[in-house]
Amino acid sequence: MLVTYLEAIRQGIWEEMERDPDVFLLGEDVGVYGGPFKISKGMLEHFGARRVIDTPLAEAAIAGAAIGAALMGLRPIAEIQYADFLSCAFDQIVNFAAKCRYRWGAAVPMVVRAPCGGGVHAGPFHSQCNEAWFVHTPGLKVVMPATPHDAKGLIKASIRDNDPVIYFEHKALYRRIKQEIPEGDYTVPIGPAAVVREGRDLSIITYGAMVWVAQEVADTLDQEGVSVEIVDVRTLLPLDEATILASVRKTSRVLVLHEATLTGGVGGEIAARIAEKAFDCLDAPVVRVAAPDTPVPFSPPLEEAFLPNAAKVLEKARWLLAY
Amino acid sequence: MLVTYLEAIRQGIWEEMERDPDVFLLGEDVGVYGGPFKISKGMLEHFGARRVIDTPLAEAAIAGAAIGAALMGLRPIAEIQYADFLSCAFDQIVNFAAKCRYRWGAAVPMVVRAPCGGGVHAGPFHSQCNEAWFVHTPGLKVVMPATPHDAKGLIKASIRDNDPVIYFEHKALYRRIKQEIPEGDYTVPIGPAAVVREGRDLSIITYGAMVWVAQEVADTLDQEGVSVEIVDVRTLLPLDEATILASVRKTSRVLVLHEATLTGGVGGEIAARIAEKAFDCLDAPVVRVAAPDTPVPFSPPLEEAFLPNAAKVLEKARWLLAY
Amino acid sequence: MAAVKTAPLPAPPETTGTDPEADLAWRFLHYMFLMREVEDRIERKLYRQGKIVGGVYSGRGQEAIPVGVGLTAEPEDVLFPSHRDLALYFIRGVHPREVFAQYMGRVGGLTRGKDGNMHMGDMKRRLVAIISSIGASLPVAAGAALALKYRGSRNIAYVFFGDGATSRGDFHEGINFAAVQKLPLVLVCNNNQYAYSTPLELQMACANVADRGPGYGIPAEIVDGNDAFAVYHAARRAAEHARRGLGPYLIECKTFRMSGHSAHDAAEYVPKHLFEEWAAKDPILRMESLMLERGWADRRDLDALYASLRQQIDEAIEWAENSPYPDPSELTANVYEAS
Amino acid sequence: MAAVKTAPLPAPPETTGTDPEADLAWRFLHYMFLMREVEDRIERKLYRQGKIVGGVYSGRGQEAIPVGVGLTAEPEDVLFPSHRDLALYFIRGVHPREVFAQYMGRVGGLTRGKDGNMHMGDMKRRLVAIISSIGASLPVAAGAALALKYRGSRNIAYVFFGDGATSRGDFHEGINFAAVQKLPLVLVCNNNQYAYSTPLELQMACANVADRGPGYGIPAEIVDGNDAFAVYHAARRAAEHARRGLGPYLIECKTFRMSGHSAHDAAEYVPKHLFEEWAAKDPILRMESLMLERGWADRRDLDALYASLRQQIDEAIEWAENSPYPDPSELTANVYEAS
Ligand SMILES: Cc1ncc(C[n+]2csc(CCOP(=O)(O)OP(=O)(O)O)c2C)c(N)n1
Ligand SMILES: Cc1ncc(C[n+]2csc(CCOP(=O)(O)OP(=O)(O)O)c2C)c(N)n1
Ligand SMILES: [Mg+2]
Ligand SMILES: [Mg+2]
Repeated sequence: MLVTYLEAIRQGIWEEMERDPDVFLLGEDVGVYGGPFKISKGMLEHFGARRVIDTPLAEAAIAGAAIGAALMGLRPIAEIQYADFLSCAFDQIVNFAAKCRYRWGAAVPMVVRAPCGGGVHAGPFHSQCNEAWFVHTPGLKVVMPATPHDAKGLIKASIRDNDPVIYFEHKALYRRIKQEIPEGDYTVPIGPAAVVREGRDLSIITYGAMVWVAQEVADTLDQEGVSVEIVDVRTLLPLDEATILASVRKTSRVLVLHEATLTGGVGGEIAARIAEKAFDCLDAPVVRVAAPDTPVPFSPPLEEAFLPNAAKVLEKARWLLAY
Repeated sequence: MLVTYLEAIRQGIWEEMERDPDVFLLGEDVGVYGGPFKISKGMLEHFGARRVIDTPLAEAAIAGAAIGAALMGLRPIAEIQYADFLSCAFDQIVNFAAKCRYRWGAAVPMVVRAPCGGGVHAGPFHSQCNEAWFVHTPGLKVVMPATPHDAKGLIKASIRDNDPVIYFEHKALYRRIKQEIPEGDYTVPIGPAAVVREGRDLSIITYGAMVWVAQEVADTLDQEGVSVEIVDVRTLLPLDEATILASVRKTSRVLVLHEATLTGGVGGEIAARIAEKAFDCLDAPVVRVAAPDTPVPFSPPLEEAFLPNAAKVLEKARWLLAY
Repeated sequence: MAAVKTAPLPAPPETTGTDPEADLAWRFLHYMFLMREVEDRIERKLYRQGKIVGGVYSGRGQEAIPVGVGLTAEPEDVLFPSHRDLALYFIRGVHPREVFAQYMGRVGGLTRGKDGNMHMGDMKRRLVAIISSIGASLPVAAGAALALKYRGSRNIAYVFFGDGATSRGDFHEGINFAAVQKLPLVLVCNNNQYAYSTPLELQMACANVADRGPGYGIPAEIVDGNDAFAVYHAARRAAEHARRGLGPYLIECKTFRMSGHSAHDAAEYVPKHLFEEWAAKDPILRMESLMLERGWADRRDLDALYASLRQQIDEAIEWAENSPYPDPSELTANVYEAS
Repeated sequence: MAAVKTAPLPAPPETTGTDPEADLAWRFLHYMFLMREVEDRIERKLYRQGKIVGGVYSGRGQEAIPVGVGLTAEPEDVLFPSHRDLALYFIRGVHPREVFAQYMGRVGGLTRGKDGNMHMGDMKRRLVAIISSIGASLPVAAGAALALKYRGSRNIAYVFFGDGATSRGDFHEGINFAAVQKLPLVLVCNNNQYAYSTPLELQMACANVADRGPGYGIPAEIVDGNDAFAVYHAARRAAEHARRGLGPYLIECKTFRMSGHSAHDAAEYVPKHLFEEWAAKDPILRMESLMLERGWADRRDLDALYASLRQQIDEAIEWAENSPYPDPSELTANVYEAS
């Protein structure tokens, strides 16, 4: 079945709601409007207002209500309209949801869905990649699929998971990426990274929309006889260190790539683990490519300069290969 | 003048309020009570309720009001009672304060003071070190002093700075650490790290309360003939990469240490920069010591197991030296 | 005169009388005294002896609120206590042993030492632990109420909070969401007139928390928070409203915090006369007087009850002191579901 | 009959009449039409031509609110527009050129392309840019009002927001703080009955936003948001209240969003009859009728005004299209103060 990234998420939610009557969706404009990206189009009609809840404009209420319902054994999917507004529900997520199990053994099986990322000229507040905040919050799980296959498999795994999961979906991929996926039910487990391209000479460790940039780079280098391995991390917390390290041990050269701004990004964590645990295999410095440390600018030439792209990655990759 | 860390902060604020009538303090219980740690004791009496404002229990209001006052040219110092509650003001800080200058050239000269850190048996919500969230937010500056000298100098520099500064003060140092500091006015510039101990064999890059743990470790190793250099980063954003790299180039072995939990912590950023930019000088892997990825536990044996201490650092340091 | 049998903790005494009001009074007194005594031991004895880990927040003087409200709850109703509602735990069958152990950071505590003091909960008993962030419980309680409605249950949720909490965005978002969705939620504000050192007039510009009810389109009533009967009857009205599917209902209990904010706070910012005035309205003394006056008890009955509870508390403390500290190996357990 | 002189943008026309009401009507009409026309060009022409970058939010049908309120403000008062208050910018002297350039991501825009659409501000003109997070302006506006009070100024702050914003915690925290501190803040809610696709009954369980005033201890009044005169007079009362040190004052302007949420939204969730009903209450048509009726203008005067504004708008668009995109080198500028 050939589906878009968006359709894959939609299918995953739909099937889980069919499968388990405890799964429900809440968020702003998810009902009659079907959500700003139409992820939940038709769900209100099909599942009814009990299970597709249009909330007031209040992210702390959305996250908090999801926590309360999850404590009671339901499986809420809370949609935050843009990942940028996760900051409006921040305390509920990082202090309430993340710490219940550790403190008093209470499970919070909720999913927070958050469309993230730039490239659609949406400016500083509709483009951020803020996954690093949550990766630094023990008790949460954090995923970010790059493909329709993983988007569907990971949303299902997230819904079935008994811990709070922040599910980042990259809005620039929604309609841009299509892929054949299996019919019907399957999951992609939370945890394992995927080696999405095997190679010998250089590893690119990345996730989200940047997986496609990495593929572009790998295609180019392939024509020059350089073989690039790409690891799509997929789950950012917990991090699949083993797969990342195995790739680095194999290629001895590594470039860590993400769309989020550089300083304090998840790339630092990945690079640090490599520098500590694969030190002996490294033939060159661990290089990161990420957005510069600025808010996401609005105007196209600025946003283009901001976002990592194939040219920028190629330059660093060549430097690394020549090292 | 011999002062505690707490007294140093207090003096810095007091002197700045005397110096500049635009400087004022707002927060919960900062007035008649003098704040939960007595930082602002006597300030209400001296400066009056106009400049020492007891607010309702509302962190978004505190941060937001500080932003608004700062936009108008005042220099608010917003006290968040515990750093753990920064998450209640998160959107105001990361989306409003951090991005005004970049977006439309408006200066937000505010300071957010936040007592952080564990070691006082205060449990999961009065002990966190959450500086990494802010270090990943371009537009903010982030400082965390380790000594009374820096505490006073940095609070003054923060108040005079024309950008929003998150000033983390470690509550376990308040009354524990005393130091001779100069009489009267001085500042410690935001930006430069300090080499607080010179050494040849191993660099420990750290900040906050862990500077004192590093000193303990250095003392111990000194007796074994090993010379440890300690870099107190002090300003976490912008990061003084040059001083850190210079130390690593000198010693060729580096241990990054912080109290915050490991994954996604600032140590990852520091380690990644070292692994990229001082790769050729490294004689051993870049090692991090940090708290494990759990909430901060309450009971003393658990909290002790949680917090990095000299024994844990020594173990890693010895491993590194033997590498 | 009712003859008191000392029930094993934490069950309340039963009376041999047939007067349901007398029965209720005995239950009120039992739980109020139990809460008072347990908190007194913690704050005034164990804390000073250095046996308590971390901070101590007591509900002294406010016991009528958790007791009056708590006794209206059905077993499957969900409770979200604040940090001054200890009696709710006893009503739900938590043993004082577990409370002392919790305050001492022992494995016998409800969180096995992972968290402390009033940060305790147990979903099996439908008790949800607060987090420190004041007011954060409100949206979560709305979510629990949503789950009850979702499942078509007749049960409801109760959430407790102070006057300070009413200034938080979470208070507003939680109530508004519950009101719009007509969720079965009873909102119980203990207006003890201070939030830490902050008096009401620096917290809000309206006279009563209940003045906010109309802005959410929900009923709100003010009740004497030091009168367990008054609280109880208001809570019954609220619970019935919620159970009938009419949505949230706010009760503002006027009371006073007869202590510092926490054990280390001498509350010098509180005018002395306020403590004196409110001491006269003590909910336990008032209940005693009523019971004596109505002939539901005589002095000896009361003394017998107190003596029995005190003895059981002594034993509970001993038990807690013998409960071990958690093993450091537990540090990394339970961050996630064990796989 | 008043003879209209076409003032250079953005100043309003002057009338030769001596009737201050007629003067005001002309000013209302000037700014309302200017806003309408600029937004129509953006949404219905430039957006469809692919010349606009990013989203477009228009205040069609709501123009009486920013105009009626904005004309009560003194130059040193601080304005916090929402995303449907374009007229405030014109009143503060922002040129339509800058607005078109802003929407096109050019350096001629108020943010030099760093941000887009209604995210624009300029402290020299005491205009504070919104961030996207709806409602976030309220605490910040309280802070600006605090600064004015701190400095003993007679000036005040005005903050604008929609019905959806009233559900945010920031709304609550900001108003409550301002009320407690009696800050000089005028709160202007444009209740256009939708927040994106969400109708009022899913946003709040009370009938009016103004019902929340008493819960903050502040006056709140409801006004016909499509009547510029009514809005103006309410804003005068509010501003005077604030200027006299009596604290915040809330005005709820009942209106309707005569568009989708943004240019890409066909608003199919809005019952058609509502658009029809509200079209009849259009604030510009109403102002025209009044002016004709009272003899403050005749058709030709109006047409002359419109023609003149349209021509200036044509020129402004041309100017904006000639404004360059920012150079990529500006990307990293201004994250911090240049040192
Ligand atoms: C969000 C947040 N801010 C600040 C604090 C610190 N703090 C703990 S209790 C308290 C006062 C609470 O007042 P109130 O809600 O009236 O409850 P009370 O203690 O009076 O029962 C404060 C300020 C906190 N726990 N959470
Ligand atoms: C905190 C937050 N959540 C969600 C959004 C997405 N969003 C943008 S405008 C809007 C509706 C705003 O409604 P209202 O406040 O009534 O203003 P209106 O657009 O009707 O003028 C929403 C949900 C946002 N910008 N900010
Ligand atoms: Mg209180
Ligand atoms: Mg609206």
